[in-house]
Amino acid sequence: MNLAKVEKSTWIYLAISLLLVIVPFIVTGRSMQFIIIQFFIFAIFAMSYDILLGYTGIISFGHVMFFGIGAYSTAIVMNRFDSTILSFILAIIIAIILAAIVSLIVGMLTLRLKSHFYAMLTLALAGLFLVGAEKWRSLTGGNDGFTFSLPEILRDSQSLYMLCLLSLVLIFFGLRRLTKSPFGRVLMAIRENEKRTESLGYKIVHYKVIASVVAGVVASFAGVLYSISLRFVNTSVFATDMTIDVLLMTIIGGVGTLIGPIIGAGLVEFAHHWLSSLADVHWIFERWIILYGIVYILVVIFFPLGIVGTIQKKFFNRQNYQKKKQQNPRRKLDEGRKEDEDELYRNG
Amino acid sequence: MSSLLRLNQVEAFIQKFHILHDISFEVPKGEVTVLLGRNGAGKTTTLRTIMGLNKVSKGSINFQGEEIGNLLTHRIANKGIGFVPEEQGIFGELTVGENMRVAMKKEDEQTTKRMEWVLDLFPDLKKFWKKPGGALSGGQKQMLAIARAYVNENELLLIDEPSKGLAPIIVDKVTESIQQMKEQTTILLVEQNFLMASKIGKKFYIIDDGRTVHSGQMDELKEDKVLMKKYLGIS
Amino acid sequence: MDLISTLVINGLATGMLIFLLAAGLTLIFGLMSVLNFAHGGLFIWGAYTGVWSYQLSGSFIIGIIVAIVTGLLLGLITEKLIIRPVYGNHIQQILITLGFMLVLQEFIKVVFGPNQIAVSPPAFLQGSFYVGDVIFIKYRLFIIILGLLVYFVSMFILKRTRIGLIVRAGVMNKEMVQSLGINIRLVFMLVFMVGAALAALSGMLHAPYSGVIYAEMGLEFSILAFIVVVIGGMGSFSGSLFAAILVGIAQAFMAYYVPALSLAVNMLLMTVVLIFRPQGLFKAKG
Amino acid sequence: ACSDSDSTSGDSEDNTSSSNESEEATAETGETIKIGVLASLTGALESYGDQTKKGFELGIEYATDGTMEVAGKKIEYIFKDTETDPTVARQAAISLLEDEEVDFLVGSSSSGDTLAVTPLAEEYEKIIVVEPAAADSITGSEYNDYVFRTARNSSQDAFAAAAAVAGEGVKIATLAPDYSFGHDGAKAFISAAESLGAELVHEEYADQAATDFTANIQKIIEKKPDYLYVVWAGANTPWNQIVDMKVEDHGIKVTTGVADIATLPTMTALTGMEGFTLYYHTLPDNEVNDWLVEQHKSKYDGAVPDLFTAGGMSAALAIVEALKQTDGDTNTDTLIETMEGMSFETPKGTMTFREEDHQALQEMYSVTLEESDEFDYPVPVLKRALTPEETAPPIMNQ
Amino acid sequence: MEAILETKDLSIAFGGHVAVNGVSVKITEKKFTSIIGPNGAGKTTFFNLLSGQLTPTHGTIYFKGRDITKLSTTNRTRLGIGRSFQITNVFPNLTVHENVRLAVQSQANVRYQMLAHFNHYKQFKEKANELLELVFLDDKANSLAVNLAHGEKRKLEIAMLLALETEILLLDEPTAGMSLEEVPAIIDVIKKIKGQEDRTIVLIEHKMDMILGMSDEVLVLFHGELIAQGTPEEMIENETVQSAYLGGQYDEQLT
Ligand SMILES: Nc1ncnc2c1ncn2[C@@H]1O[C@H](COP(=O)(O)OP(=O)(O)OP(=O)(O)O)[C@@H](O)[C@H]1O
Ligand SMILES: Nc1ncnc2c1ncn2[C@@H]1O[C@H](COP(=O)(O)OP(=O)(O)OP(=O)(O)O)[C@@H](O)[C@H]1O
Ligand SMILES: [Mg+2]
Ligand SMILES: [Mg+2]
Repeated sequence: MNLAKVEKSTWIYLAISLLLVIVPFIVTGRSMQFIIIQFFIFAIFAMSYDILLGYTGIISFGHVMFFGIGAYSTAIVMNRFDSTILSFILAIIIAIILAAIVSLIVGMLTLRLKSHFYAMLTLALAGLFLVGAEKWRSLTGGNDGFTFSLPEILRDSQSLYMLCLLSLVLIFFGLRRLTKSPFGRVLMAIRENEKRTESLGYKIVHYKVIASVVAGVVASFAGVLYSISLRFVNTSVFATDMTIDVLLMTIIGGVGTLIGPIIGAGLVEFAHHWLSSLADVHWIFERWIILYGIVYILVVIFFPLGIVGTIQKKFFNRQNYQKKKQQNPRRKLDEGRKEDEDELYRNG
Repeated sequence: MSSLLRLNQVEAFIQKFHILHDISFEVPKGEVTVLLGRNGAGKTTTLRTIMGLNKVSKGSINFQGEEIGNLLTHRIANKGIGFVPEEQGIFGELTVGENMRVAMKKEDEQTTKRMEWVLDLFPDLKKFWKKPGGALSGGQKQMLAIARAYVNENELLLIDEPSKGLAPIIVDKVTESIQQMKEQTTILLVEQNFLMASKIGKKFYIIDDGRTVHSGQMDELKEDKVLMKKYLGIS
Repeated sequence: MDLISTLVINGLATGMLIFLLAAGLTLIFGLMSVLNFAHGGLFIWGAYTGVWSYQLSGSFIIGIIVAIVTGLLLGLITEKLIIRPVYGNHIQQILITLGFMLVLQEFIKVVFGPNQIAVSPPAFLQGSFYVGDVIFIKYRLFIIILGLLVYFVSMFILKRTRIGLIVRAGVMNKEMVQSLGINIRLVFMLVFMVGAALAALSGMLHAPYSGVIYAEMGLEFSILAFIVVVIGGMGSFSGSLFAAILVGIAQAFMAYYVPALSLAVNMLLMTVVLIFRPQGLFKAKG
Repeated sequence: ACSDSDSTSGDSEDNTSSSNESEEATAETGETIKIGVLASLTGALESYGDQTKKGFELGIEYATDGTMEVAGKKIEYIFKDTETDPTVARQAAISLLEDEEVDFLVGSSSSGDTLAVTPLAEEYEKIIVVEPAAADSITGSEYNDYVFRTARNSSQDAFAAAAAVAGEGVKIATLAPDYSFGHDGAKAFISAAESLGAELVHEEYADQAATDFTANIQKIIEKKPDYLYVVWAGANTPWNQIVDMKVEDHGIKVTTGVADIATLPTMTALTGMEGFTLYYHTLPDNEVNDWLVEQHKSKYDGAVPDLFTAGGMSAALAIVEALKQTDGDTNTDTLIETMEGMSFETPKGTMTFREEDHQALQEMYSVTLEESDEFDYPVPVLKRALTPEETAPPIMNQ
Repeated sequence: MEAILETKDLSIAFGGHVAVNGVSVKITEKKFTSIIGPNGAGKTTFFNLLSGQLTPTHGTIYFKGRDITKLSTTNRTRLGIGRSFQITNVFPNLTVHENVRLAVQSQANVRYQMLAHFNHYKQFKEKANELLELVFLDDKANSLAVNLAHGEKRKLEIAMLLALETEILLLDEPTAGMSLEEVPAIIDVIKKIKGQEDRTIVLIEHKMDMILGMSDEVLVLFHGELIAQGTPEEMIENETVQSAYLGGQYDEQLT
């Protein structure tokens, strides 16, 4: 690989990753580490959602089913087998294979539907998984759930931190490459205009199914990490609330940006923690959920594109503006006017 | 003849961009007045501004002696101004009939009569009465858009490029219908089809870069090759 | 036979309750294409304010009126503050209405306290009677009647007046509708308010039916309402009625014959409907 | 107002003074015992969390005679909100164990939250006193040595119910929500009732979110049992419909557990019913309860303590009693040894932690729901106190 | 001459309405065929049938003698049938360059490559730039497609179509709504392609001067039926065409 060709942003992301490696040596409190670990896990989950929502334009209300599959696979395997690294690897493999199979079937069954309907259908399917987990009590322990043990190394907060960070970084770069690959570009085209993509000679259902399998597998992996971070699982891993949370993280961060969902996950995790810990400052913080709700409302009104989306748009505009100034020799209308016009179209 | 509509030094913005700089013209009652100008000159924006779909930032728009410059769109429409927009504005999921029903302000005898007249003019619409507007062919949509404006009793009609995408024979029909229509209603027309415009228009204004730069009688313009080249790109 | 009649009647009542909630959603989601997740919030506010005034005044009718007024007012506020900036953008609608849902739900606890509140039907609707071996619960009959009333009134307004068309047209092209001389903002606001009032009304009616109200019930029921609207075909009132009754009766029968599946029956119904008839039962192919 | 994570020994007026005293005492020994309490202070189970919190505070006050000290050590307690979310519960528990270095955990309002936390007790080798989560598995299949439970478990409820109604040849049916809580409860009831000679004619499980129970009730009516035992928790109650379906007219007696005060109004229709409860403020006649009722009333605008107020208090009493016996020693092994088999006085009478599974055995009360002059809803009236032995659940952690 | 595309008794009905009715035509390879007909005659629908957007109620379509009636849009595009749309139909929030690049990528058969960066394929970039130059859009390469003026979007459509390098180009009113001064540019582009003599072009237009100037053959659709077929000159003289389509206008238009 030619180093000079690597994008500048890659270096920035790598530098941030390195910083994050140092964090657990500074923040040694395990409870803070736990919050950061949750942030990593939900960042992975949110990125997987972004592949669907942001890059392919699919709204799913049932994404949590893959997360749950990952969580339960791990918990059940670790509960039934010895708590060794080997069974952990087995758990991951099972989680991924199951998620891939389920997302493939779900995708092939449902991705031909129009957006609303697809969303509702996935909601229903995730609901069925939830019911399944509640009813199949011999396997899942019902809604109370069950605990399980882990090999020593995974119980250690620092090594768990590193594992989650490493997963996050690898998955981030992996997905980023995916979105910038020719395949990823077609996904974006599908998001923009399905029919047109089809008439360019792409089979959109294939793309959607592949995208949903990728998203499903990544979500399942997030579920694996989630259950080992809790060493416990119950039916809440299939709850619609979880989909809603991850949806909000993605939107707040900015859909279709990949880094946005990570930031969104961080914000939601920390805001949640922070707001609920302010309870003795003022009674309103006891009802922190109200503030939480207000934050969502304000984000939509003031940052409709999400945080990263808004920043990118500003940046993109400026960049383009400068480019315009240099080029464009044949121009019929007078300069100033045209400038306005371009600007104006972009905002329109 | 008194003028029904008078624009005086109208300026308008779209978001923060100055699109109309100085538009001034008069539409005399009972005539067809034509706005001409090249692509992007501001013709559509002018019509939209009259309709209240764009804000007037300066200047005045006077309709029947009354300032309508900053009224809300539906108020303006209810003063008796009909509008056929450039992009047709068909309600795709409503049937042709429902499109017409949304447009009809009253259901009295007059309106029924007018409806019959319109359907005679465009029999295709009658044929596809129950078809969703979105499933119409390009030209049929254009007819529907015109029909919706014809069905109400209006003082003034603003029509933006009615001939776009129409078969020559339909263009004839539309031309003829406008000629019939102008007996009762004043018309302000934007048209790229010069042939059609010159047939029905009496007075014209040329808009360039958001300014009314020239005006005159349509008959004279036909002869004035220089002017046509300069503002309309026709040689 | 008696068993079946009992199941059908009770399923019907459940269905009507779902319909009342779905009716508001059909207006808002089906006609205006607004994904309003705060619908459940309007539902609980209707229930709480209605029950509060019902218990204070002792009059059930006053309770219903207060619920409706609450619905109208909240609808007004919701439309102006929350929905207006996001017409036409589903993703933003989801986020903003979910946020508002959280606010509405949590605010209930601030105003009315966190405990559940027990509600019983007014005296004249209490109890049940037998006709042959079939049991009729008075309050349920009342709900069935009220549901039908709402259905016919709404159908009349939508079919006999232009309003339904105008709303749908307004969603497709707001400017054009305005250019036709219609104050679409006002129309949208009114429709939204009516939808909200229906939600609030159904909350109030639901209270004596389930015997108790609690802040979290909003979201649960609004998901059910969404399902019903989808099964019926978005924007179709008759579709919603049919789907709601279908779900109600299916639940009753499932609870009797295959209890394990009764929780899943609405999901299963929707899955089947969407796979075989994606546009919903009562809608022509779009 | 209640607030989470307030590190309290001076949360309210009257123990501010006591904590001032204790500060001096602390200065002498220089040691504090910290207790972390996990409860649902917001979210769906918020009212339970609130009860636990109030009860716990009063419990410490009572056990230390207002000194907030035991064996010369100051007691400090910290509440954390679990939001009824296992992730948050675990995070809160870690923060209590790590950042606050608590000596005990208490909690939590939901069984799921509790199960997410009990492994941490084992890992950090700290005792967790489970209150008020009721799932059998906490002291059963998911048991570890650090778990002690002052709350009753589902089986105890069932045994109490069985003791109240079952007998030779009595036909019974059950109606329960279709999830772990319901299944645990129904199963335990059935085995307890059968051991008393009753005959099970039907087991019915209804969707936990159901609002229409007519089909379920219809089925039960058809099976003609003598008693219908209903296990129910959650806001959607079947009571009205049971009455509307005229179950009693078919000669079926309904029985159930009476839960917290907020649910009593929903049971108006069941007035006259025989059932059981684990606490109602008028029921247990003992010194501790008298104190609790009086203090609670004076502190909270005349409101009486509820189900889990007594529970929260019991948890506090258990901890203080253990500390008294170890003379303030917080060594976990010593504590476990002490607490196994330990008896302590609570508002619900004498409780004893069973050695095998650390489940506290406790009195339960067989009651009748009767109209009251004071309230517009029925209240439980004591028929008979069931001894701890009578309601002792099977040991399930082997 | 070879018929590259042939339809036999092609029909489609929407509900009761037959939009295309028993049309049998042969479209000759490397020639320029125009389709005219009144509004609603079924021209666009006919295109939709050829390109696979719609499936006929009956009848067959042959491409180079092979029956393609049941093939999907995608597969037909891959075989070599490309089309532009009457309503502008591009990817609004992607850049102009990206719009074209996607078409180039499809043509080059790079579809499921997930691991390489798209910039890795330099040739696509260059090809896209060439095409943009061809349609005079090179200076807009980095604007988002939404921001283009109407006429520019039409040009972009054509560039995307060309990128597919299909043997057949189906053009549906490429100049509709374009101002008088922009039309010649589009005509130039089409003429240029025609000049290369390696494509079969089928054009729907209402502008008679365009039809007359470029067509080798003209098909006339009326009420879904093919009522006439011949050279442009023959068609202009055809009485049915005059009365059903041109009306009185055509002679004026020609002057
Ligand atoms: N929504 C919009 N956003 C940004 N700019 C716009 C918008 N609408 C119009 N413009 C700009 O305003 C100017 C005037 O446009 P207008 O549509 O009025 O022109 P026109 O004379 O009707 O042209 P045409 O003949 O193409 O219809 C154009 O330069 C166009 O770029
Ligand atoms: N999806 C559809 N559903 C129902 N009817 C349709 C559909 N598409 C087209 N039609 C009908 O088929 C007929 C032919 O339409 P088409 O669009 O092919 O006409 P056209 O010849 O392209 O006309 P124009 O020149 O106006 O574009 C019209 O009457 C139209 O209403
Ligand atoms: Mg225009
Ligand atoms: Mg067409």
